[in-house]
Amino acid sequence: MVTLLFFASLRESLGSSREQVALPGGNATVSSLVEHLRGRDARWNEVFAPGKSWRVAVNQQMANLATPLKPGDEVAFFPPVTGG
Amino acid sequence: MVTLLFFASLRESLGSSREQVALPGGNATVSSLVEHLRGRDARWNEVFAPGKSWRVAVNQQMANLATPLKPGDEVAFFPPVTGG
Amino acid sequence: MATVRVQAADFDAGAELEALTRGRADVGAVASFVGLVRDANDGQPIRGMTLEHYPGMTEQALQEICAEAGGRWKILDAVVIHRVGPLVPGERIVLVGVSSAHRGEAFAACEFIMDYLKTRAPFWKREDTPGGPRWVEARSSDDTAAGRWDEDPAGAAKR
Amino acid sequence: MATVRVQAADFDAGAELEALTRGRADVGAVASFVGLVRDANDGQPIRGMTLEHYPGMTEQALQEICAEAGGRWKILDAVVIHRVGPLVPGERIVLVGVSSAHRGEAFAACEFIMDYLKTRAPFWKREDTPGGPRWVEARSSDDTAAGRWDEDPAGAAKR
Repeated sequence: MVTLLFFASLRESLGSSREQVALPGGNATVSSLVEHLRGRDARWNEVFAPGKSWRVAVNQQMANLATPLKPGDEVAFFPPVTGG
Repeated sequence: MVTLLFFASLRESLGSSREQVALPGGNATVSSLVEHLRGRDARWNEVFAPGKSWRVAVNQQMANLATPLKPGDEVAFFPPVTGG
Repeated sequence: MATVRVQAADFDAGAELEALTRGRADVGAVASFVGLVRDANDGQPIRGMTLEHYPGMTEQALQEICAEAGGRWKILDAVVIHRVGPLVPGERIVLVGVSSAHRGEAFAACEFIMDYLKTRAPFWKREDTPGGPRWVEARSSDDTAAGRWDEDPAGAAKR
Repeated sequence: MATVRVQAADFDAGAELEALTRGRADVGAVASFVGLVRDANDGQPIRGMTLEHYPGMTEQALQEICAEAGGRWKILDAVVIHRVGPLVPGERIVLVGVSSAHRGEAFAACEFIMDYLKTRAPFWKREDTPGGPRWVEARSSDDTAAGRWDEDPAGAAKR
């Protein structure tokens, strides 16, 4: 299992701020997790469609599609940041 | 007459902070005033010798050797500034 | 090294900047930046905004940004305070303060921290406009501002 | 437009920066700089210093420098406070604060005002060292810092 976090517009679009999911089988990466999430329904498919602007952090460090995942990881998805 | 002001190391070197002097004859400029002052004695000659680093302001605006002078002007001499 | 805080409450910029120099006499320069909520953005009146963040990662990202600044310039101390939650126009959002012996380093490091904060620290603004709330979109100008530090790691062209 | 003061007394940097934004909500950015007396300079311990100035011309020069900054960048307000007389290590010497809608302008204008102040405002420092008092010599690095704004009038290479 990994913990998923969603922030800002992604949280609102997906109607979820936090959930636990099982990792997809094989050598899980952010990419395989995102493909798994896109399969849930049209909304999830749309939010993570190619070309959509989102960012991902694994265990609170900026990550990318190739970042490997292991059980217990905290995986956060969010839009480009706008603080300051 | 013009008012001369001297600041910082120039004030100390010359032993003067403020004095009134008559303008040298002709079309007075900062240059002709400085030549006049250099004639006073060895100390004045040295302080204003060519190559010495000093600045001049006329009526509180930065000026240069060619700046014309007229009676009533305030002419200030000082080293390069070091505030801030 | 740096002081980093994420909080709902306002801060006292003067007191925070004084803390950078208290009890030491090796500081010659303190550069600082305060960001505030404006009453208009992109031509829309703004009634207020709400700042969301990613607790834990935010503080860590801000510490890393300050450490990166410390690796690039000789700085003595730094403070970053960023507010979250609802804010109205005129309120302070963020303070960045940097102390160093000389002004060039303090200015460069302070602007660097702000530029990196704008693109790397997980904060998101939702503005309240007459047409309803809207999430602020990231600006490409912020990426450009942050990117210039990469082209010019030592800040050489800038100094 | 700018607030310019030359005074023997210390100043409250926080209060001065707040004055730049009080009662208005169009300010998105306040960049500021505080210069302080260090306890060493050029390898010499410094016990204190005395700042001399040219009353009248100083205030005028500072106003002109702020006006020049206002001609180069869209700034909303500026404050410059510079102390004179005897100061000891750790004491504040100068405050420059600039407000604007966006951070780039505020940072650039604040650093520009400091660079120009360092080369154009009639202040002189005399340091008290163990070997006696000495007038601080102007640094060529300050001319270089001020000069870069001439090569790059719009601050284009810098932004």
